[in-house]
Amino acid sequence: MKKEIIITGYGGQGIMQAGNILIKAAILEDKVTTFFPSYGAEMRGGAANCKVIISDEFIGSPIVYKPDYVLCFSRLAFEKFRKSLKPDGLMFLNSDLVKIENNIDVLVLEANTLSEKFGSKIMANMAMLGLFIARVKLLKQASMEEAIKESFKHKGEKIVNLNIEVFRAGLDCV
Amino acid sequence: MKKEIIITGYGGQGIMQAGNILIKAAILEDKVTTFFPSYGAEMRGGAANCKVIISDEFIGSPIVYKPDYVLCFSRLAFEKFRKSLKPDGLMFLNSDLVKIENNIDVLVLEANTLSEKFGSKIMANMAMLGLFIARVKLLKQASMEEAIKESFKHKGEKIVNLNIEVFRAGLDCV
Amino acid sequence: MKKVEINREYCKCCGICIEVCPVNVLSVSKEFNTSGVHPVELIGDCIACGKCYLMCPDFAIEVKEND
Amino acid sequence: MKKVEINREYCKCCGICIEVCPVNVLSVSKEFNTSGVHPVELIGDCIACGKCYLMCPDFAIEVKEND
Amino acid sequence: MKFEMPESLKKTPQHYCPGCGHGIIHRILSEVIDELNIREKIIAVAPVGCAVFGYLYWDFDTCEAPHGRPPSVATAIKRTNPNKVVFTYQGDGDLAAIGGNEMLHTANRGENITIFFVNNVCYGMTGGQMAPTTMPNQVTTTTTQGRTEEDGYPMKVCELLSNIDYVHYLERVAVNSPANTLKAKAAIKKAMENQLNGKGFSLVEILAMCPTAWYQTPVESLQMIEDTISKAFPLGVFKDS
Amino acid sequence: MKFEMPESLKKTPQHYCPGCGHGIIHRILSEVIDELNIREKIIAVAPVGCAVFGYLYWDFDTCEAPHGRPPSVATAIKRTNPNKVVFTYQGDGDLAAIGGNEMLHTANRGENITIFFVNNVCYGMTGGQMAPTTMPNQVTTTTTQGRTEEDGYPMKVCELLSNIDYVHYLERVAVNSPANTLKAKAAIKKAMENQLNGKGFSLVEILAMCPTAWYQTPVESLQMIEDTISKAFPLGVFKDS
Amino acid sequence: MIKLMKGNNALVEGSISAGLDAYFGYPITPQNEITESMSVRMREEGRVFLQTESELASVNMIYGVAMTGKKALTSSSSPGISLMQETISYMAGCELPTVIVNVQRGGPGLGNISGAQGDYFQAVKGGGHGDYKMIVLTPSNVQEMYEMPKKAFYLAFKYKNPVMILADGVIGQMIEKVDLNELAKYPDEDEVFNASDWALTGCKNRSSRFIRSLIMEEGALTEHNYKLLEKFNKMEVEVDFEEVSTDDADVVLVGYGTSARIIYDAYLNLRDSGFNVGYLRPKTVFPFPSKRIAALADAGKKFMVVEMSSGQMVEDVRLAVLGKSEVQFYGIPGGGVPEVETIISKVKNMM
Amino acid sequence: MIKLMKGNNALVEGSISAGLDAYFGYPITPQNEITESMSVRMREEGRVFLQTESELASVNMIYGVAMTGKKALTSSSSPGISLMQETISYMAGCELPTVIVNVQRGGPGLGNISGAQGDYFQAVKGGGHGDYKMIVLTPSNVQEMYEMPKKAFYLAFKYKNPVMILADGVIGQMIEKVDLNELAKYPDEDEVFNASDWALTGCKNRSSRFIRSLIMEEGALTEHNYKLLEKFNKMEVEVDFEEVSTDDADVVLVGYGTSARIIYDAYLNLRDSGFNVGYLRPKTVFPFPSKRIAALADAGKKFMVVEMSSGQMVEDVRLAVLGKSEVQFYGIPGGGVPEVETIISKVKNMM
Ligand SMILES: Cc1ncc(C[n+]2csc(CCOP(=O)(O)OP(=O)(O)O)c2C)c(N)n1
Ligand SMILES: Cc1ncc(C[n+]2csc(CCOP(=O)(O)OP(=O)(O)O)c2C)c(N)n1
Ligand code: SF4
Ligand code: SF4
Ligand code: SF4
Ligand code: SF4
Ligand code: SF4
Ligand code: SF4
Ligand SMILES: [Mg+2]
Ligand SMILES: [Mg+2]
Repeated sequence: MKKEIIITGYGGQGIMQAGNILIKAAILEDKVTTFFPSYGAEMRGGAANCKVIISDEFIGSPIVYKPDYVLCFSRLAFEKFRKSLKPDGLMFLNSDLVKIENNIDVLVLEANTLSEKFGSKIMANMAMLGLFIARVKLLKQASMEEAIKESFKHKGEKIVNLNIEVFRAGLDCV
Repeated sequence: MKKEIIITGYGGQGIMQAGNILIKAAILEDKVTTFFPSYGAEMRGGAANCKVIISDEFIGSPIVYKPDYVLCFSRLAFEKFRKSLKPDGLMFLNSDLVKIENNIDVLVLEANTLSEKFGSKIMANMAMLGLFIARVKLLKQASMEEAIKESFKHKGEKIVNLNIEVFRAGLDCV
Repeated sequence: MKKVEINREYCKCCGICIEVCPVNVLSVSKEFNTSGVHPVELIGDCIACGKCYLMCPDFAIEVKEND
Repeated sequence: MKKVEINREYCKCCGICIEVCPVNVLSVSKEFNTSGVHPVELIGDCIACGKCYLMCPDFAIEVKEND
Repeated sequence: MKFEMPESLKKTPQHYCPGCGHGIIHRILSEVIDELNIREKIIAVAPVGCAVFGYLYWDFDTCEAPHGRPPSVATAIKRTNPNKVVFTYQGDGDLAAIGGNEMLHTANRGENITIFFVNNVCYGMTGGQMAPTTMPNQVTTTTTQGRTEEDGYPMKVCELLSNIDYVHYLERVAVNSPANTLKAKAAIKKAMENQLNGKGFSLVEILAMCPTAWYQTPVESLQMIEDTISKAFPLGVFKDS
Repeated sequence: MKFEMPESLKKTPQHYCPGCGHGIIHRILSEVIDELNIREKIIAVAPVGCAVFGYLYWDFDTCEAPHGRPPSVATAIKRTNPNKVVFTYQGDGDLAAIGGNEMLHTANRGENITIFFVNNVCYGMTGGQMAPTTMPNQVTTTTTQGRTEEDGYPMKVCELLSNIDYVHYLERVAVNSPANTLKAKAAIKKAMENQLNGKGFSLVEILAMCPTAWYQTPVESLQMIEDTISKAFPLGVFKDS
Repeated sequence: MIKLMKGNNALVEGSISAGLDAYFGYPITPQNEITESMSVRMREEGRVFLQTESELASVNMIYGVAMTGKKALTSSSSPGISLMQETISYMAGCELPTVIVNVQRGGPGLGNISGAQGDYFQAVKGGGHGDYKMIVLTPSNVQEMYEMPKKAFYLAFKYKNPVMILADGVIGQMIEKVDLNELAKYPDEDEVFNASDWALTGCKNRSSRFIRSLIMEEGALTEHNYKLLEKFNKMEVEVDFEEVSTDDADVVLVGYGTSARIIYDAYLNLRDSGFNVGYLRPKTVFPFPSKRIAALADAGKKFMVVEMSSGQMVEDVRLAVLGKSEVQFYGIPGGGVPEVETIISKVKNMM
Repeated sequence: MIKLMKGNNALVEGSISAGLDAYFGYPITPQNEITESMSVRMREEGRVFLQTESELASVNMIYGVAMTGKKALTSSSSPGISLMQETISYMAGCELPTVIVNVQRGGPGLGNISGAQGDYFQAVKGGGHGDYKMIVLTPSNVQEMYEMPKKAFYLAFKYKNPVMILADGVIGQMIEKVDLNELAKYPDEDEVFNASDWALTGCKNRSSRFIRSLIMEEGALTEHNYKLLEKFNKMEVEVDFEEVSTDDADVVLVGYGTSARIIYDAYLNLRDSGFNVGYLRPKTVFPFPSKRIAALADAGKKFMVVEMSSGQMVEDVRLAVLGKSEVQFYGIPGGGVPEVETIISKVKNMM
């Protein structure tokens, strides 16, 4: 089993954080994993994406050309990655940010709106992770939550719990 | 005919000037010629030499390893170049600066003393050129004097004549 | 009469114009623009002082003759 | 008594010591050293003021106990 | 006064972070160029730094110099094209760190060029590291506990260059309020006019917001210039002769 | 007073031209090192310039830095070996031309090192070209009609650095007379003591004769410092805090 | 200790484990994590960290530290490494042990901030002036980013020569598992790291020393070059590479760093489809595994060289093969990454 | 006008004849005559001369002038050229026509001030970062020092690329006869030198322009590199070399610059003694006369490569020959000069 995931959007949307949580969860399940980020020249607001590979065996190139899954947070990225998706691949879209007409092959979530329900829109990435894991079951909910905890523990228990809640809300959307 | 000459001593002794006069004279006689200088890191007082080749044909390397003739203005240079001289080569020595015991294979001239007779010791190089040309006849006296004129003309006629006089005095020493 | 004109697509919702407007007629809108940003909108009577223009880092504001 | 000592081989005949000696007891010698330089020599009574030492660029002068 | 986009700016969105000072400076600079009617004579030199993409926004001829070298590039352009108007636009890393020597010698030669020096007390482009101008105790990604003596002290470019006889004009301004922005524009205009009048080296240092590397909101950043930065880097004219 | 060769000098003739200022400076520097009894703690940094061979004459540990970089080399040595005494010995080409940025930042960081800056208003080693410190109208091999405005203006290092708050000590001296040489020695001593006392950055600028590139006799060169150079580069303390 | 870590951060931990005394650096993407993490970690460890004003200052600072026999490292990316070339040549001339890390990005010029391998020639042939060589290590995973600094210092001190770790933006930026356990000791490392017979430490109880690269005495610089050349030739024993399934291979895939990871995917895929391909990854590119490649060429094997460049290392492969068998090249310059599928189809064409 | 002239001075006259608009330089031996003579001659001609504060400034100044479509040149020697590597890479990236003169001296490090050929790799393989090439011209006599600047500018503008004149201290310092008559015009030079379609001249009557090497759009830098690569490949037509008596030769002597003069002496001597040797001198080393050398190798000829280095150009000869015949090397690094007698005896051993 080897699955290739691209998380993509603009800087500041928690793209890299989402990728980091995935690899942390993968490690908890003793999988082989790599993470590879790409940025524009700019710090915030510019296009950014990360590539995550989760596998049972040695991973050669950490670069992903034809992803199995794309988690998408911007229109530009949507247009671009829709084409590169594997034939049986899946696209997950934050539909607060990208409105599309024909969405038969796309799983959508109004992730900002969902996140804002919990007090701030910056947890949209957690909601999307929830949606993704619920649909794909690549990693266990428990490992994901452990990984989220690990990632936010320096910000205190409250933040950890809030993020887990949003993640679970995302989970429930499938 | 191809003759290789090294003029050697310290910076400030007119080493390069002497070499320049030789190649200028050679050109006046339509010969092929090259000049190549070497300095130490320092500006004055340091070891310095130049290599002059005068030939009837194309000259490849302007570097001289085994000179036909050496014009020598310092003890260090004397020790060094005596060894590298061609079997039938000739060494010309300013004996004001280098006192030697065994001088059978060396032509000596108290060139500083001679020059000082004309008012300044900085024309010792001209005296040595005179000695050299008188003995070797590689170039004509007239071309040499023309070349000296050419080299000093920016300093005025008096200086030109003085240098020619010292050159002639050197000529007369053989 | 001159009035502020906002380029919704250029706006990054930095909030500087809102801060400097002397008559507090600028506010963040509800909708997203195509970059996922809530652009600023005019919510009152602009006096065309130009302060928002002077301070907008993203050329998103001009003060123009109302046409 | 202290007196100037000249290292003939180090001297480059720059003439600075001659210039600064307050009692004019330094002078250029006739002979060459092995570098073809006429080194400075003492030609009178040195008062051991050390000015020549202070100004000689070539460590050619020391002022030492006469032994 | 006109509050409309100057002709010297291209009509396109920018890549800068929300609240970034570069955009304001781009605009007032372009207004000055329009007002002096020199757009067609400009050859601008962009730095390496967040403003490296200046040419995507400026509608006049622009080149990009290696990091720190705009003063040399500009010197050469001006000396071979004395009828053009040549300026550099440089960040504090570009001008004061890696490019310190080019700045120093260009100033000391009194070259007839203009430097716009955008001091945002950090390296924006590379992710918010310490700059030569970073303030004591300021937190950056390479001074995570705040800048200490071991890291060195803030470099004050206007103060430093003010001791050079051959520098014509030095002023430090800021773009953190409408009033300051208007003063900044006036300084930029004066510096450009100096070049047009053959007066020699002019440099305008502009304190600018970098909310991202300051870990502040854009609005807080305006205040930070007011309260802290312009205390360490006082505004004003340092030389005008 | 002792007028004998210091222990810190090797007993060997030098390669410098007759009347060159470097020799005098080598000697007084060595005397200071002897007097402070720090010969065994010295790590010296030689420049690229006529003094590149310093290590042939100095009897203490010495390295050679790439042209202009001695301040960086010295900073690194001192920071990793805080108990050693570290100085650089640099010409005006080395320090003020190619090495201007390393000088500036080392000074601005207030590094606890000492710089001896030998200003002979020319590039000696390469054959007498213009230096940043070359005086207006001075003839050199690259200003054969005398230095003009086009070539730039003399750079005044002490004046420039005196505006940096974090510089501890700056003095300009000369070695063109016995009295000045003694003052130069005192300044060198003070600069070394500053380092021993952890006071931070000290720089002593020493006006020195280069008869060769000045087209003067050694004795005329002494006078040229007196009459011309020390007018353009006034002697004295520029900072002591 | 097993951790998930970025390549750049692993390099920092590895350097600290290797006993790094001092780090000097100037920010540049894609290696900023090194400078940033060093600023925290070196001071935690009570060692020297300084963010410099430029790469020129950085490289001259490691030059200075090395003069005193201590371990110093600087890191940068392509344009910054170009600025270091003069001093790298000086270090080789002065025989100073230092480590320089290049996390390569797309070039030429300012290029972009993606990973690339366009600086091979600069590192291996000599971007500086004069005849000199650096040992060049090429990490291909995060574990090696952790382990190679120690190796680099060991070799730098063993040969008294600068050593470069030639990484790239992909290896620097990627995260994967790394084992941060203590690094093994080289049997002779105490001896090798002992610089007391040459370093500048103050002339207490010994005669004074100097270290320099200006060698003006007649013929002396030529002699010095011969001595260096002999040393560079001796480095041959340090050649290091990884080789898989070359025995029965018709075509051997050759790549270093990130390219090696990519050809490994191609290798697996081709073997799965029944093609006899092998894999060879130089872990040192100077010295280069020329002998091994020549031996494989003698055995009739063909080569497919893959690089993130327009073709640089391929010259060293060709120089090893010397026409004895086919050498093909596939590369993507400017921060692009070679595609596994293209490699596969190109190799199939060679069969 | 026939004159006796130093190589360095001839280069100045040749540059002025070529229409040089601006010279920038920083003193370094053995090329100081260039900077010194430029200071006089450029101002006599009413053109721009500036002695800069450093080689970094110099190279960035020619970069600036080239932006405006004018002709600028800088000169230096080995250590100074190393400092220029970043900007040289930028020039290639920005496609700017400039000329850089390297009068090589002994290295590595500060080395010495003799003539040498240790910077071949730097010039030819790329001392800067990223994939780029320069055209590299190698004068071997004072006449070529006069003529090559014009050729260099012609090629620089034709390909919009930096061109290097790779001389050495011997060619720079030696005096011999030179014919200073006006340089021939290239038939298309007016066209080639016309930069009006790309240079920055102020956006009067046209839309604004920019010139840059930062190319961040996805895939764009790779595309840009392919475009450059195509250009570098096209330069192949500019290959230039001098060849004597190779037809019946058993061994062909190969050398450039000063080494070419030395092998010529050996060639004459060996022919006099009845040995069938030939002489081949590359006048461009990028592009390198690989095809011609390969053809000679196909014809069974052996090669003796002579350099003032530890062996750099010999790699390009080996890459051309690819094992088809014997390639021997003889070189003296560090500012030494190969001896004619040694060449002769080595060639005899090959017979
Ligand atoms: C030679 C070189 N070194 C380092 C870099 C990386 N770099 C790019 S921008 C920059 C500094 C940016 O800071 P500043 O000049 O203050 O501009 P800002 O982004 O803050 O506007 C650096 C170090 C580079 N491109 N080239
Ligand atoms: C990178 C580099 N550029 C240029 C040189 C040539 N160079 C050697 S010494 C020197 C300048 C010497 O002048 P200065 O520093 O004033 O010392 P001085 O000889 O006058 O004492 C120069 C330019 C060099 N060695 N390295
Ligand atoms: S022009 Fe003045 S009043 Fe109108 S919106 Fe802007 S700041 Fe407010
Ligand atoms: S200042 Fe400009 S970018 Fe910021 S919120 Fe107002 S309109 Fe938007
Ligand atoms: S010590 Fe004084 S008196 Fe004696 S020679 Fe020297 S300067 Fe003259
Ligand atoms: S000062 Fe020294 S070198 Fe000069 S003349 Fe006197 S003793 Fe000789
Ligand atoms: S990092 Fe700072 S300077 Fe750069 S664009 Fe963002 S706010 Fe502006
Ligand atoms: S050139 Fe000048 S500085 Fe150099 S040794 Fe001669 S006199 Fe001294
Ligand atoms: Mg900044
Ligand atoms: Mg000097």
